[in-house]
Amino acid sequence: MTEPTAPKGTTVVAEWVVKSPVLKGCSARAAAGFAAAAVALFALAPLALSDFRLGLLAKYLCTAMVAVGICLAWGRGGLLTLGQGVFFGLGGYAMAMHLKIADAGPGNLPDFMQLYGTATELPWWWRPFENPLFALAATVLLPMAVAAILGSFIFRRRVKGAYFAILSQALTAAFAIWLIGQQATTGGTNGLTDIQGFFGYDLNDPVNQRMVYFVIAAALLLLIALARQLIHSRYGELLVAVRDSEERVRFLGYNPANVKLVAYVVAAGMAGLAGALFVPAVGIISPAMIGIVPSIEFVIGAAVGGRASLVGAVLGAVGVAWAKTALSEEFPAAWTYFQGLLFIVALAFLPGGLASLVGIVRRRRAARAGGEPSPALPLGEAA
Amino acid sequence: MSSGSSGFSSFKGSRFSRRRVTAGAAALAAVVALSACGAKTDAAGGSSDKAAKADTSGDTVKVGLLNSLSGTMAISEVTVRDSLKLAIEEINASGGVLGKKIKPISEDGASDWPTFAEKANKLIKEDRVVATFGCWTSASRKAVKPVFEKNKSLLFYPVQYEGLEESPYIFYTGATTNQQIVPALDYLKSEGKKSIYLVGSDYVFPRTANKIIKAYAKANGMKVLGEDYAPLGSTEFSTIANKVKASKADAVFNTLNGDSNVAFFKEYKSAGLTAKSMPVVSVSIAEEEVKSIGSQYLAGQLTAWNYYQTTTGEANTEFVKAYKAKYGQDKPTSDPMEAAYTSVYLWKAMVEKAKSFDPEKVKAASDGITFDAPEGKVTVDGASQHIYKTARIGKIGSDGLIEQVWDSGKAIKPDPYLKGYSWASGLS
Amino acid sequence: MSELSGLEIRQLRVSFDGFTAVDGVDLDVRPGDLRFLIGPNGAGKTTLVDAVTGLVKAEGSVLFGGDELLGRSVHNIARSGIGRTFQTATVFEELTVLQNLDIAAGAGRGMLTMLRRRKGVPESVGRALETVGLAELADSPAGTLAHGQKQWLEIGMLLVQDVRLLLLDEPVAGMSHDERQATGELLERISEDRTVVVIEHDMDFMRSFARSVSVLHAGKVLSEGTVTEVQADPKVQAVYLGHAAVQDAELILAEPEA
Amino acid sequence: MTVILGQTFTGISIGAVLLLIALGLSLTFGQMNVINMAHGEFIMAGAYTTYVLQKSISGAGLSLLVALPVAFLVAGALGALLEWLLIRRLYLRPLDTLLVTWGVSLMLQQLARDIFGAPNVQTRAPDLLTGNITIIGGDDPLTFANSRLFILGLAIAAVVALSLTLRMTSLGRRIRGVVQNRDLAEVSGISTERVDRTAFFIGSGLAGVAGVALTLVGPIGPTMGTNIIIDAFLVIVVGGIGQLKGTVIVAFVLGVLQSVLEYSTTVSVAKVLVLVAIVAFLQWRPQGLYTLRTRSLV
Repeated sequence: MTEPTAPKGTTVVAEWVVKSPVLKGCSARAAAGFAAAAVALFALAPLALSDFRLGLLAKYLCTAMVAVGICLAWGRGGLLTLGQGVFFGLGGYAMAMHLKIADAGPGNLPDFMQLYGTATELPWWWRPFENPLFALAATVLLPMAVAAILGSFIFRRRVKGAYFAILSQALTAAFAIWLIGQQATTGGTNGLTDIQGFFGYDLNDPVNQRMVYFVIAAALLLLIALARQLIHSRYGELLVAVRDSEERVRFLGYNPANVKLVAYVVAAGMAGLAGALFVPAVGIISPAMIGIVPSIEFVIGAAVGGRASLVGAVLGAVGVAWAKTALSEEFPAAWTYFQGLLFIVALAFLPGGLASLVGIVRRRRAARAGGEPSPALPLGEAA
Repeated sequence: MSSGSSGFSSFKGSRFSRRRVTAGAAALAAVVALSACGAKTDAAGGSSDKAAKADTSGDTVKVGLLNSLSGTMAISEVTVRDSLKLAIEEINASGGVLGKKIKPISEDGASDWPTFAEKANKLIKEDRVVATFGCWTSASRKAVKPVFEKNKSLLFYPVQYEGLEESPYIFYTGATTNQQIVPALDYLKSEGKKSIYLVGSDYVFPRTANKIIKAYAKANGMKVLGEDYAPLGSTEFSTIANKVKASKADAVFNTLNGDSNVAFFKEYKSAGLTAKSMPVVSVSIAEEEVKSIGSQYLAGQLTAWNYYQTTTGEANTEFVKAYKAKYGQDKPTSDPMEAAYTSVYLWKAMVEKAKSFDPEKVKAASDGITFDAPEGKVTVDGASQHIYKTARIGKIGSDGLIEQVWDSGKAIKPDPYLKGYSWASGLS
Repeated sequence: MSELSGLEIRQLRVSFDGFTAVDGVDLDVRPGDLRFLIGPNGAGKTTLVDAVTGLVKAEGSVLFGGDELLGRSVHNIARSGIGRTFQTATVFEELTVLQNLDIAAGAGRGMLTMLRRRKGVPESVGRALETVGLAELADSPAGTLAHGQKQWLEIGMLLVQDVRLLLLDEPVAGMSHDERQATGELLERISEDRTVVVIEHDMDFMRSFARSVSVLHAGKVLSEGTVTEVQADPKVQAVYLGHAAVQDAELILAEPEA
Repeated sequence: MTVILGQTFTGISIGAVLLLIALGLSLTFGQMNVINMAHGEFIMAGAYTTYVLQKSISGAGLSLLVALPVAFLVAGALGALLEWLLIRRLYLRPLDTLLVTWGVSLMLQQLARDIFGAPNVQTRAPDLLTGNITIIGGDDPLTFANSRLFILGLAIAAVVALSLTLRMTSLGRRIRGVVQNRDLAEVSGISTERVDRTAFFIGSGLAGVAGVALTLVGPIGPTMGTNIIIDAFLVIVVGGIGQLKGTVIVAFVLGVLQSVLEYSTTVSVAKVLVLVAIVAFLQWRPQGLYTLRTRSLV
């Protein structure tokens, strides 16, 4: 095989990438994809969309960040985490707590504490969040630490599969109930609302809202790059091995608990960052973003787009979030049916998600071209 | 295997091109991003002002209806949306507002607070509505409040709530605490109830209401024998019923919401507690809820509102008739529906007095506006942007309707921060 | 490759809910042996291997190169140089042959190596590809391999894992005659510098390649020795058919386990 | 003393509700390893069946009795339909089943909303079941709610019926055979397909029966299933897959734990503590209270 020359070789490259899995991590196609995404996110979207729609896109991109983590943990590692809401919430609250303190100004309590609380000063566990650097670090590190502790318990005891899914769901329910119960210090069901500033920038200013969008878009690309690196590294291969046969990996001398833990913790960090950036984009974080339903909704996007494919998961997350807005504007009842159908069709009949359609089409085309059909794309193949 | 095999040599080649393309993409992205920001910084001020401004150019004006049409809150909020639509239809039939017909744009908040904020933004920025009506839960109101304040657009909020709020861009047409909770306590006191037990759902309204109740009780020689909160949606109340029963309180003050009420009252009856032995005063049970719980469990229990379907008066007779004609004879009317219906008429009166749809002018014209509402005559208090309302205690009948057993005699001046009550001084 | 080590099992006992699957087994496999474990269904062969590799809890003592194995975790035992295969070939079907071998080779890799992409083929992996004859198929997904090829891949994985003791559970089940021959020769080569234990039902295969044989029955070692010695042992004949000749017993034994 | 007895009874009655809603799952999840998130909506179907029947049968007591078998059939039929349409394609992918059936549950909820309206509906309970019996009279009486006693009785009856079916009948033997060794069962001439569908029918039917019972103590609305489904799954997870006795014990233990914690703390704290206790328990016994030992390599 010789090195293909652009541009004539583009389709050749595509074929070649599919046929040589060894090379799939390093294709020029991926780089071109990144470039296209960057152009779309940084140039086309801001030009084409109104401030309002761009704000919505920012929100969708936050969902996509969570989906990147889900793609890693579930698509690659087989860990169906129905509790990403916990980490999204931890990141979001860490960010919102700092912003509320900053909004209130030095020496003052955040507005809701004055209304509903009895305390005259900040609770001790709010204090560290006065420091912007601590808060920023906490948005990612706090969810990761929680995931590390939970995960090390859960995985070491070999709680897996459906048990893990149900347990993670129960945990997110417990976390939401706990948050709601602490109204005086967490804002209860209301959550933390009415966030005005973002590290000195006034969020009411549309220009700053735009900047928040750019930050989110950049963060998403960064997370995708990070996830790509992980997926195509030796670790990524090992993770797939653990997904497919945990015991076998154990007999090779690895501790699968640690392998899974890394994916779980990284996914948690990604959800945390998403939650943190969701706050300036939407101006609110509340238990409504944390319970069982939002946690499952995070999974929908990844499942529909293709759990094992980064591009699929990200596009799926954005697409489903967009469909929700668009459909629920006109037909709220229809949205629920549509959402249910999406789940059923995507998972029962197209387990690789929409991303697997690309593979199917490509194989068809290859077959028609007279070449030998390339082997069926397994779940983890398209990226 | 030697690394000279074909696969690996092209591997290197591909990496090289990848680097180049990535670097190019990054540079391009950076340039585009910077230029995009730069351009927007200059233009943004003008364009965004224009986008947020309400559209009053045609011969119709748009108003937003922001209610949960799906999710857990849809049960209640759909009825509010229906009665808002009724009021708009009536107004359009009688010539509209300032000669313009009203076009309602209905959005679904989906019982999800960030969605409420998103939809509020859409109504203001995309649809450019002149005013918005809706929201039910405190959480949804808190979520949209900054949106309306940022964009200087008006929201009419039709549900009784926990007070402690005065937003310059919200008109509150439901009761605040001194128009519902405080009168209910006055009533219990006048009935000789010396001790009460507090049961509520775990969210802002019950917790704040109970804080007020405790302060009131302390100042008025009543004892609060217990206070319990159940997570929203909780349907297991046997332990709470046991606790209430063991407390032997004179009455129960119930701030539970939605599904929880059904389970609570079933358990209450099973525990052998009755309206006679230990009456329950509920502040979130209206005619619609009575229908879904069943008068079997509720007959004789008390509610505190400002309006019942049975409230007397010409205005209410017509309202009930019109509502049933439009939505069905079996559909009851309730307090939040009435407050929503009233809010549209109040807005119309304000606009007509201001002779403008401009929110600032409408606000300025609001003080002293009156309307003969189904609940009786209501007056807008321009300073707090709440309205004067009459408090009413009702008793649930075995037919599922609520009969008034007591009222405050006159419309009570809204006092969201309870500044006029000395016992409440330490509350906020 | 480090020096050869043998396996020394003393009074090994495994029971599940009252049923004793392995009942006081004593077994010595000397360094560099190519030992076959045979016995009827339910004799405890696989359970014995499970116990040695830490998959099931057991009492007694298992020494490998002088170190006690019992009570240690599966991956820990694997790291001390013991590898196994399973009755049904267990390879990572969605990874390529190369990736499978690379993972097997990498248990001791550091964090940084793990987080980087694989560049080129590690030397041990390249050698194993040649040894098990899968070099041509290095980039094929393991799921597309033929049954026998998967078994070889598994053996290859043990080689790159650099184990000193291979425990193979029916490595030639379902293979053609030629494939069996190739596998046997492969095992002979491997056992030059490693210790190999094979659970097998195929008596022809056993006769051709076993250096020593242990017969398990009802959780105990019934007989031990060379192929000829074991075949001549009346106890073995009694277990297999009560009275019939060894020849008949072999027919029975040749039935693959379900 | 009355408090302790009262709370113990309350705990047992909470446990009975848990047991009823989890019982069907112990068959579909526990025996067949299918995670059916739409189980809650089958419970809802049972509750709505009661509501519909009351429109045509006037006597509250009679309609409740009729509702029990009818709800069993309605929910069972829904379950069998679901099995035939979707689940049989997914036996090897339990996690996907979880998500697919969650989608089904969304659609069933919306369907209920479209048919019966978004608000809760009411059913009349027979007067006998809204009262209580006094165990200890006097100033500090101990009373047991009749509705709770009825549910407890119903739960026990359901457990007995299910375990007898599994043990004594040929259907039960076939189900257990398929659970233990699918391939062997098939070779032995058992139609695993039919056994799967029957088991699913029974499991879902039990959810319908639970729905009838829930009309006595809770709301009847489109979202009633979602509120309880997680609790039900936790019962099975903690009880152990494939073990009826684990389900029974754990349902009652969790019920009593919940009621004691609720009494001494608050409902929210109790919920959180119970969940923490479950996580801690799974640290100790990751496969649940009782487990079937298998030698298979998972």
